[in-house]
Amino acid sequence: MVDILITGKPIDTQACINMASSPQSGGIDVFIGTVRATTKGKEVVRLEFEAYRPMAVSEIKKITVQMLQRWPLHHIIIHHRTGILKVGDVAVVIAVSAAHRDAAFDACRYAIDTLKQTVPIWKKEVFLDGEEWVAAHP
Amino acid sequence: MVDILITGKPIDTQACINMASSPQSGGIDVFIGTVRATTKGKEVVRLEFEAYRPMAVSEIKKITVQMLQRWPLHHIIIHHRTGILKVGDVAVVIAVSAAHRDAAFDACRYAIDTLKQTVPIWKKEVFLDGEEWVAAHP
Amino acid sequence: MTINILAFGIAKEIVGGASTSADLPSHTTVAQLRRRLEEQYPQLGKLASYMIAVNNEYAATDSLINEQDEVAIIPPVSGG
Amino acid sequence: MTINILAFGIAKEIVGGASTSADLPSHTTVAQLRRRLEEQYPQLGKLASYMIAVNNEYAATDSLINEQDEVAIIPPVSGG
Repeated sequence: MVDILITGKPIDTQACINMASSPQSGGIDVFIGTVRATTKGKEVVRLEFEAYRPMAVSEIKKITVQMLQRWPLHHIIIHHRTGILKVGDVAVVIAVSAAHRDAAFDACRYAIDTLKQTVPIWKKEVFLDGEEWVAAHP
Repeated sequence: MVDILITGKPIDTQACINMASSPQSGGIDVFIGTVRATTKGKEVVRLEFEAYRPMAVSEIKKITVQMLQRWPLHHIIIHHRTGILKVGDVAVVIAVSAAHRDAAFDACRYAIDTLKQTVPIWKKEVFLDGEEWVAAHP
Repeated sequence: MTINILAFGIAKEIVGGASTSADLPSHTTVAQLRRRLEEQYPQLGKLASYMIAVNNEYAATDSLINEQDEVAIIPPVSGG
Repeated sequence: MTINILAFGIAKEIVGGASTSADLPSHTTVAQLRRRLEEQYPQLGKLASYMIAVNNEYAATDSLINEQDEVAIIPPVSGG
């Protein structure tokens, strides 16, 4: 099963894990991306995530197709949050199950690495003294 | 924080994730080992895990010390179940948090790989037509 | 033809809204659209990079843009 | 001296219980204990491998065993 969600509501990590579980799976690797309190030494007040939703879903789908071609996986669950997030909030959950753990680890890491490169989602860091769209400028 | 538990009760995955979370962490990698329905083509009825508990805790502690020496980690949570488990039950949860995801992924994988090599915990697979201590014989 | 162009992230701030429009000759390429946008919004040229998406796909610079296409400015992504 | 030896996993089945005991001369090494155990329980020698733990640590074959030590037979582990 592949389940992709871009949502303005809090992500339910346990639900993602449950969806990734199956009687055939021996290992599930889960990556949880959370909002860090500081970035480059500056205190983060909040983050704002914006997505080009249909294209983001389409690009995540491409990642899952590549994953299924490359590794013998059972389930792939990718949920990404949008809107205003506070420190500690969950921004993304990727859960990948497979019969054996190596495939789950490798595929999960590939998913988050690729998501950060190709999926049209943007993050604005809001500090006490200003704000900045991450990676926008050289 | 390092939290190590060998328990006869079901593992609470979400509690492990919550313990691994911190405002300084940007990434948590979680490995969940579950009981597979089949192994080498044979149907598994149940698994039985046995631990040499004080030594198992001590060997897991060594793994966490090595992890903290090798990677800049925040929290390491390692919970392992003992007793009788059914297909789909969670046998082990390893949750590792760090400021950046590479350290969390590498350290989590190191933890499960090393745990399987050094920690005195044993698994008996019970099939419809017999049973077998895993890895016991050549 | 008049093309409506969606803008996201910092591009939304640069064009001053969730979309902008451009009057373009037919058979315009993505490269020509980029030049037109950078003339109109010089801040776009100062980004680390940006892509043009056509119908929810990253578009090559020599792709042609048609009037019914959904066109979007994609500044450097930073999800996850 | 009489040493109590804990057994786990398949070793528990081989020795027929959660522990067994061995009468050994003082200054016995782990290697000598292994030989003694394999004489008494030939099935131990047929395992893929096994280790002896002394006081919750894997012990080298030339380690000496003392009367108060906690000694255990560790067949191939398979947790996780």
